Amino acid sequence: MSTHTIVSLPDQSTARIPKDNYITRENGLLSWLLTSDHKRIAILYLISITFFFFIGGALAGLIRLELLTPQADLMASDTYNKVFTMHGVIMIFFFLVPSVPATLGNFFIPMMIGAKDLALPKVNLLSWYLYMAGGLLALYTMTVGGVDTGWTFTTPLSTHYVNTNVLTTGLAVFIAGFSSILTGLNFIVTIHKMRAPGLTWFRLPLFIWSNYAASILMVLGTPVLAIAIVLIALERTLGIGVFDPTKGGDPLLFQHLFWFYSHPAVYIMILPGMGVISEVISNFSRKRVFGYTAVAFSSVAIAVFGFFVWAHHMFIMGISNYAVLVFSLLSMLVAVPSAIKIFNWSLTLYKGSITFETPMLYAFGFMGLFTIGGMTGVFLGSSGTDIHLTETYFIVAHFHFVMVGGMLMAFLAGIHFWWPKMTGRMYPEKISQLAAVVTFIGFNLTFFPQFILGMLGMPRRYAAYPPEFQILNVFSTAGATILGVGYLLPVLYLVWSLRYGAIAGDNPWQATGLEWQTQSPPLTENFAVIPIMDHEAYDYEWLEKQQKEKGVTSVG
Amino acid sequence: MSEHNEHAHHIVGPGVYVAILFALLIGTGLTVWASFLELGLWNPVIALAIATTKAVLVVLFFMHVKYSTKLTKLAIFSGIFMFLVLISMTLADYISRAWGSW
Amino acid sequence: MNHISPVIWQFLVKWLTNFALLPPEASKIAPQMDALLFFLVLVSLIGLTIVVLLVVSFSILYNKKRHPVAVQVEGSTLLEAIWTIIPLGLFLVIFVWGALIYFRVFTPPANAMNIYVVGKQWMWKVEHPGGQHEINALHVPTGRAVQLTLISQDVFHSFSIPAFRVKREAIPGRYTTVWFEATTPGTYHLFCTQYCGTNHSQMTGDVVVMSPEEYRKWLASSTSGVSLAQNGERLFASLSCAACHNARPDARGPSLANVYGAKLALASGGTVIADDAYLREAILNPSQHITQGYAPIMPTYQGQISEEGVIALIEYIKNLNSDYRIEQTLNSTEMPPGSEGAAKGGVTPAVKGPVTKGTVKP
Amino acid sequence: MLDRSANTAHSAHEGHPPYLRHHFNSTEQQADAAGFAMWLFLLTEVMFFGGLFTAYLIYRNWYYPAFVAGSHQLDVRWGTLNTLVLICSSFTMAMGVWCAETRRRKGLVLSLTLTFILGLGFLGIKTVEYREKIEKHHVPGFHYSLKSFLDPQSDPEIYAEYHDKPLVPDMARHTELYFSLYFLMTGMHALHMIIGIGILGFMILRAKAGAYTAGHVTFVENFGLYWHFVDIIWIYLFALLYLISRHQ
Repeated sequence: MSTHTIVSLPDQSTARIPKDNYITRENGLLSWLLTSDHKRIAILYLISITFFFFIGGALAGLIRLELLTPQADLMASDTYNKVFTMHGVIMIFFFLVPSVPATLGNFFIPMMIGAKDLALPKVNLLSWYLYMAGGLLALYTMTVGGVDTGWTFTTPLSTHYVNTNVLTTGLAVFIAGFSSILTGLNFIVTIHKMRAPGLTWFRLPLFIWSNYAASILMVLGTPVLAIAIVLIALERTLGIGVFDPTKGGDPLLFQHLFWFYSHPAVYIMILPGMGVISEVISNFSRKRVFGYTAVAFSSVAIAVFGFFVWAHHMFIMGISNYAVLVFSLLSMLVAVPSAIKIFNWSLTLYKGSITFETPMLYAFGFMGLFTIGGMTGVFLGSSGTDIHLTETYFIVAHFHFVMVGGMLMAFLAGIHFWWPKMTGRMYPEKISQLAAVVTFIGFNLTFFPQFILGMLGMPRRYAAYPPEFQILNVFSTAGATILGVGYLLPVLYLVWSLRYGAIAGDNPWQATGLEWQTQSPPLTENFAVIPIMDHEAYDYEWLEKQQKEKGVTSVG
Repeated sequence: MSEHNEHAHHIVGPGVYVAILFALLIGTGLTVWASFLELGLWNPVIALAIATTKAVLVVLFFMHVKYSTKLTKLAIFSGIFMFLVLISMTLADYISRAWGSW
Repeated sequence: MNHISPVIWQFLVKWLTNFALLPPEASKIAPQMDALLFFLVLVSLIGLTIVVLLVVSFSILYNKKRHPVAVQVEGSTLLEAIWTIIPLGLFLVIFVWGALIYFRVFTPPANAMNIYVVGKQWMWKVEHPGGQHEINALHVPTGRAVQLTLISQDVFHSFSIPAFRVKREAIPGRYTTVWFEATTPGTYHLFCTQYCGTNHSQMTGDVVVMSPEEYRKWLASSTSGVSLAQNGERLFASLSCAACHNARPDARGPSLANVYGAKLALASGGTVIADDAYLREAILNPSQHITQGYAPIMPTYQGQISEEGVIALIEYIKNLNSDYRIEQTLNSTEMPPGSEGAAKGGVTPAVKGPVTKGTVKP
Repeated sequence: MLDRSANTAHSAHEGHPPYLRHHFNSTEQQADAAGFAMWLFLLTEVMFFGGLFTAYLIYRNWYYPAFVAGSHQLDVRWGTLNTLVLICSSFTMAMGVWCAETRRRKGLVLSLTLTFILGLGFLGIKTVEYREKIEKHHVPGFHYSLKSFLDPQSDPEIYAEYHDKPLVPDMARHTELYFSLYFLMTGMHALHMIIGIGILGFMILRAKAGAYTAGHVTFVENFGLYWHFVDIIWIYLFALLYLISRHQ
């Protein structure tokens, strides 16, 4: 082993994947479709989420191609509207919201807390089925004509003025919402009730903390989205009038209900990603996360404050000026915990022993891009500048920096980091480092020009735009093709590694989490004996002592 | 009842349930009676106060929260808190809209 | 390669020569907005630099080769406090600064001239008080505060002029306002920025800023000959409003002279200032807004008058400063020609310029 | 800490009751987790109804006279009766939980059956009320009629009780919003009742077979929580829809 890496693999000539693991325990399609094993459900999620990601990605590709030229020439405006609506719906409700929690969270939350499964395994399977039902319904609407309301379903456009499939799309989102509620509920119960003996709250990995915070948002926020969608459906079918100004209703009420969920939803999307980053940064600098308590509480603070800021999406929409003041102030407060996290991660590197494997590269990418995404959020939370920047490409760039530059980077970091544990095999290091760099470059080229476009005033959701914006759009589209390559590469080499990757052994990263102290891939019941936790998270000295006493954990 | 459950799980007996039932019935009578009086602004206040009292009785005794863990109490509290945030902050916008522009 | 690179080269040259981070500053508020924007960019750059510096320098100093064994550091309350308080302070400064700008953008000065804008799928209709109608265009003078009163006939639209740094949603069922004072003559973009359906991206136009002189010329040359108030007068007559609102002692409806801006006592108790919003409501949902002493007999006009019609009526009522005007309307069922209107004390925009709110307030 | 003695996952079943799922260590942990999960589910229900309550409060604030007139169309007697029925059903449900905890099979079956009947009674009364609204064309979206509000005397029963003045037409239109919210809120509540009654039926059958009186009472307890929650929602609906708007 070179000194530049912490990877310690077992001797490849003798190493074997353990015969009994969660993949081999049972065979056949039904054993997967009817499983209640959290790890198998996580794999089901991983496959389906990747599928939806690439559909959403293809739609994004179409959007970028259309925007290559100022005219609406590749597709007519109504097609373009349907494409960006579907891109938004699929990416948000069927990729970003479930991505890290439903795959990595599902797989590793029980393992990290030393449990055999989530508290409600059948509910967990049910939530995957709900997710699939919602997702397939969304795809179905796409094939029968799509929907062109935008993912925000703005009333009265969605209730009275479009004749596309609002009801079916709404139903799809409604169902997916319940999937998300059940996942969040399951995590909260599991984290409270299933921790191994000795595993106190402040010994938990930060991944658990952040998923816990996100779960609170899922449980308390999503039902409000559900009722908003029910009201839309009834308004559209029966004309009950709650959102109809001619009947005395207020269309802004929908915005209130919708953003009450959908603003916290961005924290649902980003918080689990932050958890991944904490794990990765700690592991590859061989150090406890700097200011563990601060990072843990900042997750909770984001979850709590995240509920008080929703109306900053409506600053110029005619809410009262007093409300603007209050919500703008609260939006400023919610930015602070994110800053705390970024600085603590940076300081975690201090006096560490840093190596640069792929997950770490993605994590560095996350830190840079999330800093930009977070700071530009302040531009929008400040009521004055929001007037100029809202509803332009600045918004588009801002949330793509947070969601794609932040969340997706974190997701990829996590997938690479835990891939050996999930599959028992290593991904190929060199090409994956290349993919990480390509993704980073492609991402910046795609979305940075959009900040400038937004400052210049180019409105979002435009199929055609004034010609002076073309050059920056060309940059953006060029970047998108690079980004596309960056996302295709991992799929290819990860699938390749399933068969040809090096056998990873129990703990290739020499990581401290409980999930690494068992075989890879794990047993169906995770641990042969329920572990007893006698040290804090990220205790690398404990790990060293452990290895000296018992020798390097070997392949079973 | 298995013995090892006894310490973790408090069983509420029929006596308490009957008492709560009567309290709830009386509360219902009271709130209906109060609604016939003309009290202006106090009508909704009284009705909601009695409804809340009844709800608290149901939660504490029928739903055993009085005997549950702190965790359950905290969870319920946070749920009610978010419920109030949703209502009050939305209403705050609607009420302050009537104040004019500044 | 030979084919591709000239194209890229051209692009780069074109981009670099036209490079701009912000659209031209063409209104009084624009420099103020840009100052905050630059401050924000500066803060972001400093923040980003700090993070990048930390990450890069630690990566160099403490990589495994150079620093094989990590030293466990717990954390530091002092540092946590520093990076909680400093960002918090910065964000609070940004909040106050932003709120001040927000306050300015949405608080029109009392002497602003008012232009009505109606948004509908998928066009902007602009109604000047002098009777100039524009579609997907807006002509304004420099050096004069202009207030836009916006409303949408169908869905949410958003009236955005990036060069002025102002934007306001036009929402159905309610007036919203925004104001600006243009400073630099020129033609600027006008966008609808709130997604409003199929042809959202065609709901664009031009804002033409002119010097006051040119603007006066433009007003004279593009008037339809009938001012907005006169249009309202015609509507007032054709809807037989004067059957009740005729200022006679036995009138069934209140006199409308000087009503605009007055404080009215309502039949349901309470008082209200008769502003645009109130007048609109009183026309569309009259029985809810009856003034004291009158019976709720006025029929609703919801669905019978377009938003433009309502605007014309409001403009007419704004300009009513004597009952005489109503009697004239009452006596002639026909529309009075423009010149006549001027003689009787109406407004001819070419002479008097646009009617402002200030001039008709009691 | 992590000795990997090759035992245990399967041998763990010995000495444990059959209803203990494999991934729990003890029955307490299992019951605790299930109860807590039920509470979290109820919190989502609270937020779900929260959206409706918000809408109701906003529009009541805006269109107070219309909401008063709409409220007068509801019969406080039916509302009170229904409240009493539901409170009694909550009581019988609570007794059912006690019977299950103390392993009284007959008592459990009796309590659940009574709850079942009271629940049906509630829905029956609700049907009577709904039918009255349908007959008067007070269902939004279905030929909604303003007659009772423009001309209260055309509605002699209500008029005899309240002597309402006629509403002005624009305000009268907003009674439709009141009834939209009335049907939404009571309809959502009734939907929860119907689901509950369905589960009750299933539970009665299982209780007869003695399923809940052998120590594993989680299901009965959790269903009890659900049923009481539905009761609480009604307590508030009763106050908001029937009681607080009786006077002008």
